[in-house]
Amino acid sequence: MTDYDIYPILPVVILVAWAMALLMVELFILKGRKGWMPLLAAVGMAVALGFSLAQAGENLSSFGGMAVLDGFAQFFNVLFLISGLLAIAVSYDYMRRLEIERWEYYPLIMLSLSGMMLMSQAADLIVVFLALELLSIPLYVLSAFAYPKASSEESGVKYFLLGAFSSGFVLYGIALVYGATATTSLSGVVDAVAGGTANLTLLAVGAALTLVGFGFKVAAVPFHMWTPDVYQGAPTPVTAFMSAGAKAAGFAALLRLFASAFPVLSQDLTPVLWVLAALTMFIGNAIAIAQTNIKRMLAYSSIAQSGYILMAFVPFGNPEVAQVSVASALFYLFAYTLANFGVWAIVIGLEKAEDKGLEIADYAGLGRKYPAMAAAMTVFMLSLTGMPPTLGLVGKFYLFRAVIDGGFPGLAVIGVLTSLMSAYYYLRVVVTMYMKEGDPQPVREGWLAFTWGFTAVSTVVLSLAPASLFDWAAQAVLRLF
Amino acid sequence: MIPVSYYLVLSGILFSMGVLGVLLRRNALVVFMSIELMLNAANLAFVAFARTFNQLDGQIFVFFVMTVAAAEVAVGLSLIVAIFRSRNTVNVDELSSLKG
Amino acid sequence: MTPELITFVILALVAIASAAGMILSRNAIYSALYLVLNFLTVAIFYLLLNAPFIALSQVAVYAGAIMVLFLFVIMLLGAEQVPLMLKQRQTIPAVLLALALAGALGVWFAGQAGVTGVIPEPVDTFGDPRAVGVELFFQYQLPFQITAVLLLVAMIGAIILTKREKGG
Amino acid sequence: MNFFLQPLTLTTFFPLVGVLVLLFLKSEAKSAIRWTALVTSLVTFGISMWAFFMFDASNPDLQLKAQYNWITVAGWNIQYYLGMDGLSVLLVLLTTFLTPIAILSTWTAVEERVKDFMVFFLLLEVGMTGVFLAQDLFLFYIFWEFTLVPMYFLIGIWGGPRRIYAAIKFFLYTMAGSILMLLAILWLGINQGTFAVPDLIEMGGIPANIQIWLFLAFTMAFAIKVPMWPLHSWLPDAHVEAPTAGSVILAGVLLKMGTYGFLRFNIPLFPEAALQAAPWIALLAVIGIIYGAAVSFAQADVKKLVAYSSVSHLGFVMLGMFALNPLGIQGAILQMINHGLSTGALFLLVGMIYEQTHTRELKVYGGLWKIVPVYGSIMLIVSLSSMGLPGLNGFVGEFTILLGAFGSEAIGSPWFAGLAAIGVILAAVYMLYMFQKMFLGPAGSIVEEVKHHGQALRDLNLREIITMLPLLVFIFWIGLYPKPFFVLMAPAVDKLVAALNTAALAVR
Amino acid sequence: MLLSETTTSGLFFNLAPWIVFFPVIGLLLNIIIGGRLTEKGIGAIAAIASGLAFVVSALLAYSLYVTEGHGETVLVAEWIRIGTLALDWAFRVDTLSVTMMLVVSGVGTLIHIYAIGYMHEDVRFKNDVGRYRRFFVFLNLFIAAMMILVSGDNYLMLFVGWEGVGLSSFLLIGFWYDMDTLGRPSWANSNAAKKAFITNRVGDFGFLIAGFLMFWYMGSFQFDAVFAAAPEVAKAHPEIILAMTIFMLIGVAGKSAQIPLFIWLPDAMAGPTPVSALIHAATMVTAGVYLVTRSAPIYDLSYDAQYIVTTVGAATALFAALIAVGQYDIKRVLAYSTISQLGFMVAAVGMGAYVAGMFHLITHAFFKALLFLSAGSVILGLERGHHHMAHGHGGHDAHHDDHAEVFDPGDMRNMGGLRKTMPVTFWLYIIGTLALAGIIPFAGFWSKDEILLDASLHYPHVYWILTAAAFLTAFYMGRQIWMVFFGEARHEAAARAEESPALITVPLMALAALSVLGGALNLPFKGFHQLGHWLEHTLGKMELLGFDLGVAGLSTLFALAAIGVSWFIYGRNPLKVGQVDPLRKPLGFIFAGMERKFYIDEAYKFLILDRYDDLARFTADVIDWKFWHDWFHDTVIAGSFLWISRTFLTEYADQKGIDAFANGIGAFTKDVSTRLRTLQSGFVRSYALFVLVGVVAILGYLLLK
Repeated sequence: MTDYDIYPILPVVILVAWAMALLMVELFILKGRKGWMPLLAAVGMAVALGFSLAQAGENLSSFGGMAVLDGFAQFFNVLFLISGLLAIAVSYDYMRRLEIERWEYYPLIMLSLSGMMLMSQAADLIVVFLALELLSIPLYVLSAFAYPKASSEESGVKYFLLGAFSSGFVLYGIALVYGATATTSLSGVVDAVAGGTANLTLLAVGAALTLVGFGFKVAAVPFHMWTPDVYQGAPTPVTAFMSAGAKAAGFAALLRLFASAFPVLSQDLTPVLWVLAALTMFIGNAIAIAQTNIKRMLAYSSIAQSGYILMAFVPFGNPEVAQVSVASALFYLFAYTLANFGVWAIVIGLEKAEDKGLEIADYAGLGRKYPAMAAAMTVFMLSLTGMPPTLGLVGKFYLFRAVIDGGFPGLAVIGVLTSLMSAYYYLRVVVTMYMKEGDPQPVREGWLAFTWGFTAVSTVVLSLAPASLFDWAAQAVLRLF
Repeated sequence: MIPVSYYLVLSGILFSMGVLGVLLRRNALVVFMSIELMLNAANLAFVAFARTFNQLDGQIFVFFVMTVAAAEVAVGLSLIVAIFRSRNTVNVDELSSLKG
Repeated sequence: MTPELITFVILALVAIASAAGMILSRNAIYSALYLVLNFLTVAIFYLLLNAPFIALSQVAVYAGAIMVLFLFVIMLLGAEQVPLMLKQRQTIPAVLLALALAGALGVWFAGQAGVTGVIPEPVDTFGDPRAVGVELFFQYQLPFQITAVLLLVAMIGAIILTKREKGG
Repeated sequence: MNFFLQPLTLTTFFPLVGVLVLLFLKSEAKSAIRWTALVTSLVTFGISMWAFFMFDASNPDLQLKAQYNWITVAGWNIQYYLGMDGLSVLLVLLTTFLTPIAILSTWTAVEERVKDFMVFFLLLEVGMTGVFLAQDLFLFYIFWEFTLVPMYFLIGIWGGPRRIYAAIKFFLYTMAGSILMLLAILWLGINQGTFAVPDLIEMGGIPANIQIWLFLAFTMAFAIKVPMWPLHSWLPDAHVEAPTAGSVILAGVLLKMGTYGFLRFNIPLFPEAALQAAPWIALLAVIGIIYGAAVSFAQADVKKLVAYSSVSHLGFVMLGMFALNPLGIQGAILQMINHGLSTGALFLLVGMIYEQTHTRELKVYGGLWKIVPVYGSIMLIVSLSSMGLPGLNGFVGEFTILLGAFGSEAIGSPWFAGLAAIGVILAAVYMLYMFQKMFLGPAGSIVEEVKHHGQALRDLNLREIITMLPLLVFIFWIGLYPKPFFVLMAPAVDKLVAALNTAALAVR
Repeated sequence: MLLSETTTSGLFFNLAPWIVFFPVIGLLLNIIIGGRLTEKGIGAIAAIASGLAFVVSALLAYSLYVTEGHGETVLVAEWIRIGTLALDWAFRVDTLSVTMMLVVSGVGTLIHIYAIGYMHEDVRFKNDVGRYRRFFVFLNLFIAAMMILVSGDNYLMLFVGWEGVGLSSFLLIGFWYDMDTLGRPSWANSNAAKKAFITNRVGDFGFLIAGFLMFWYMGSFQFDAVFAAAPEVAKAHPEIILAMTIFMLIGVAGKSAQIPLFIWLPDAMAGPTPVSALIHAATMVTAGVYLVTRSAPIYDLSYDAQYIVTTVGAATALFAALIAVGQYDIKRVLAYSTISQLGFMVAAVGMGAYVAGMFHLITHAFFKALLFLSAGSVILGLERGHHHMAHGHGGHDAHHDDHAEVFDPGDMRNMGGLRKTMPVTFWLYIIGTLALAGIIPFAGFWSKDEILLDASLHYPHVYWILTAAAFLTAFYMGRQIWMVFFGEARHEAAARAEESPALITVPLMALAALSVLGGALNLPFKGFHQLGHWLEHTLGKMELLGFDLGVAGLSTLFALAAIGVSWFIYGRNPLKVGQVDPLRKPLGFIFAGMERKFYIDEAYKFLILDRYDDLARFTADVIDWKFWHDWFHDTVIAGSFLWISRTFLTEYADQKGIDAFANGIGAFTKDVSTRLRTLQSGFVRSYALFVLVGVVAILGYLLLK
């Protein structure tokens, strides 16, 4: 009989319950005291994070095998919760400054977060689909959160239409997977394949269509085109949250699906992934070079970063390498999340009302006036480029190792060459900060400073002692296969 | 009985038409309807497969998809309403201030 | 040709035609109505496929609630006419690609006779509300709860986006 | 031994202590900042000398090893592994030696953002020392890439008018090379199961056809850094725009990282490939020698002239190294040091006059020897050293290199060395040209110009002389009595050559 | 360390390094404390340093005399040790090196003394007293380098000295680096200095290559080891010996101003006169001769090499003598004469007549130093005269005012009749001239005769060339005497010229004595041949020729005849002011060629220097900068980099944001990017289209695969 143990999904439950409670509580908080909301939300997340951390090493499943708790899920849950906390840290001041304080914001973030976490814990395609929607729908709303600002609304509508469009593909893909294996459970798929009852052709087509859907979520070329527009239009903290959390969630789903359910398709899909990864790296980096708006630049950069992570998928069918490659993707995602949030925190610090302060040129003089902030930004840029002494280098090292190990040196060459391209535009920010004269006036706010400070220090320190992180990532994938 | 593959072919055609609608129409509402058509086509496939396997899972899936569709519609329509209020248009091609 | 097949073909043609009508109608209201028609035909297919509960839901939720909401919004927005404009650069590639997609899917499905050939009739209770309900509340407990949250989210979202606070 | 008290670890990371102190100083306290930086670099030099005294020259192997497992999880086998042997000991000392000199040279030259400058400078020292000491490929790569960052800032913030262009170009070119090396490193790490260089060398056994590719990947990284013709295009930009201290370090140490890389990695790791590539590299080196000399001669800007001379000089280093015999390699190592001293000194000198005149156009100079005799004399000595006058350091290196290359079996033809020897003539041509245009002949327009601004050209002051003096001492020392330097490297080089000979037998 | 070992054998061999250390100490002293000393003090330190070196040389000579020519090698330090390469700082004391040491330090010391007085005046005429100290530093540096050259125990140490003297030559030629020979602001002197250095470097290139061959075929640079290995190599690879000697000859040609590298020496007269005497006549330029002599065991192995060397020498002798005839500058005549005489020596050593060559080297050092210094005395005399003249006119600082007419105190056309005003110098000059012309019994007669005799026996064509050169030598010297000392003063300065002080003339007298008596060193009579026997200890058994009346008589006859002819042309009717050279008319363009050194400089400039200049500029500006830097690296590499990115742009991005990296690709990029701008158009539907493209591509791949 089905068991309904909620322990495996306890952090999610806490988060959802907390979000609902928060919606109620908001009504009872006096008008002048609403500043408590983000704090309360953060506490909820922290509690969830605590439980999530406590769940390390567990290997459980519940709800009839629809939700699992394994190292992989735990890794992602922690990552998501960190993203959520950082998102709140960067939001508070921004919302007040741009006068879009609507208190539903924090519950929505939490609910989206719960969708992400479910995504990483999903062991059944139906849960995958629902989690996808649960994480996406709040994001559609959040993107348009700065309404009636036109760009924000536009971003919301674009994101929504294209998101729904792509979830249509996911759904159709799931339908085909179901058709091929007569089950929606991931372990069922594996069993069906092993038992020879699966229709491999249909399975391949289904997997390809889900790949399209999630490729959209992680902004893989050619499904990436919404990214810059939405990133630019959405309120910057939402962009930050999206670019870290939603992307990671997309990868969580892809990794779980491909690594645990679809290895049999590697013959068919490896070339596809190869091309996707190469295109993503190349086009993301190439277009980023020409951007002058930092949000767009970072959007393209995030596309490019997805390309690097996608590289780790390419050897997914090779059991000897897949572990390493998935672990490297996890590791890199972690590094990316840290650097990414740091960057966005600084972008938020410099952003002014009416989309002012978002040109790269607005960063001129930062190095002289605000050395710590500029130094942190430099660390993030170096990390994204893959230069020492940052986690980005270690992450790339790991990724490229996986790719070479998997026997795709050509892809690795494309990877390194495109990182060279990326150096150009990341450096431009550094150049502007340090080598041009200007008078930037960033907001000096504690939580923002905390965010970029914390992420910058972590990025450097973890790069020097990455062993535990390596270990964590490696442990996380052990039970995936 | 009709071979289930007929239903599947039909579902494929409907899905493609939904896609085509998204690509061709400029009215955001119609675009959205086309997406619903795509979901519907997927549902048809689910039910057809469920019949194939004589399994309920596929049907249940459809049930959830409908719920999701409802949720999407609620949010989507309110987004469209919101943007209509500020721009007075539902033409998606006019939503192109963000580009490059 | 069995009568069943004839029914199927006719219904299929109706479904395709109504879908085409939706795409091609100049007026959004017509599109919506065509879509309702399409949904209804699909509901009939569900019945044919031994899914009565789903068929009913389709009529009630989809063709009913959802499409009414659409119509409602269309009316609210003044039934604005957005020209169809088939003579745009995107038309030809879009049509070709959609054909390619349909063709690819069709080829695969048509070739699936081995799996999707004649299927034994299921038991009578297959697909009836009770069976579905049991599945839903036991096996599918978790998804069911998720959808609840999902609907909540949608509700919050809809409220936030459409509520214009004074001075906001 | 305690992790931080090992000589090599301490040598590498001690500048960070200075950085830490600097961070707590107010940026207005320029004098305190300068002294802190100087003292830090001097202490670092002292520590490196301590390490040097513990170094046993007769031992060909790595010494003073600091070896710890660093990342050994998840299938990684990365070590924190520092070590020094005859190939690197001199370069480490050169680095710690040149840094205080370069810092001293900034005393009055850098007035803007002194704190940032010193922080970057000390960070740069960490990176450079690390490059020469790291024995684990991963660690090496980190240090290698890390050096780019502070140098990039040094050029980009304190450089000349086109500094940003030069900085970006410097960064991108160097990175372009090194990322291919990254892949090669990964290949080695994966297939051989370790990143530790000594272990990799001992294992050997990389198939020749793969060796070539790995060799090329490493070569890309190092050849750009050296820079070998025709990959030198970043060099004049970087040098001309860099601040004086930056140029000194760039020419003195950073370029050596390229040549050192060949020596430490390319040759021992891929001996068969090295043997095959030797004639081709020699060819490029010879082209570089002649080409660099010719281009140098045609420059109107002193700094550019000196910059291009590096292309020529490092051509000699490459030629010697790929002679793959003890003569050539030892000469090449010594020439690395020589070039660091001489070209470093040249850049210092050019910077010193630039500080007063704010121009580097040769045509406005002339007749300065009469006005600034000490400066002129030092410049003469350094120029002579750079053109390889016997009795000064440059000659010993160039001579042994040419001698080695002339009879090298790996290169296979004396023609390379013969042509390269023409570079010796051409070096005299451009160096004397420079010296003449600056110091001889009638007084140039700059003399009046400076007077016009109410000053007079002054000769070197005490600080500047102190800056130059250590360099001059070594210029003479190495020229007259290079034996102690050769003794340091001989065992290690002999070991390397012995391994090469084994490989050569295998090839045949 | 060194002195303590000197007494082991009761001899002085271990003092050998001090021949270098003394001058080095001298120059260091002058650098460090010279600023506080008077001019005399500075000069004294330098002269004493050189003098001490001479004393040491003499002691070494004595030691050799005691040991009957058995030399020793004194090791100072190991220098370079790599594998089989073993180079030492080691001094070789044998009869050959000690002979050279004596000449160098002897003549050197005299010239130091002379320079104390000469430079005292020179720096005042040139109005830069501060440079006095520098001169003696350089001069000591030269002595040190030259000593290393002649005393090194291996080729590389020789090379150190070889380049060291080149350096000091560069410094001294360019001593008045900010003016020309007439004291006008100019690049001329520094150009001359540079020319000398670079030409020498060309020679050094040959030396280096010879060295490489030596090491790889004979395994060493050490003299004895090389000579021991040479015969076997000659047997196995005769071509290597030939190549080595030829490359070495290039070095010789550079240092000893032989064809084709002689061009620097005439210009080297830009240096102060003592420099011309010491470096560019007596000592440094003979280094080539020394090198060949030192390498005798190698040259002896190859007849071809010897033939080439001797021919080059002979040709140089004649060619330079021809040019000397057409010169007007008193020092230039002597410079070409030096080249010519060096030709004699090179020819001699080329023939294997090493003793004759060395003999001529020594005597030439005496009389050519004498001639140069006397010429210097003449020049100073004229400058003094010019000075008086200016004072007489009331002008205060004559050589500094911008006179319309620039007075050239070295131009023989400004002289005339000096025998009356400068009698001492006149007589000294006559002695030098007779010695050079080879009139019996002056030193030059004996040494030149020995060369001619040897040539007449082995290389008849060389004999005739050299005889012709000897004839011309006597002729141009006669021409000089008549023009300078006889006739009437053709310039007021010459009329007012004054005799030089004793500090200048006394060293000259010493040299004059040596020029007269120097022949006694190696009289060609049985029982004499002292130099020959002395050198035999080092060079092995020599063919010591007797006296041949025929050859000697003929050459004396020619010399006298030449002087007679010169009297006929220049003495009988002395030149008048402004008169052109009487030879110009009868000889026509040949004389023009002589005057202009047969356009050799111009040819070099046109064929090599300008071409290198063009090539360098072309390489730098076009190939390196325009092609590699701007085009290939910036436009192609950086440009394609940006092009790639622009291609995917909608909006043509702001150029300013992209820095200068994009220069040069603008228009093309813009075109392409505008065409493709719609890709990121902001239109939801086209984004969806791209999604579909991706889907169809993937499905198509799965379907068709």
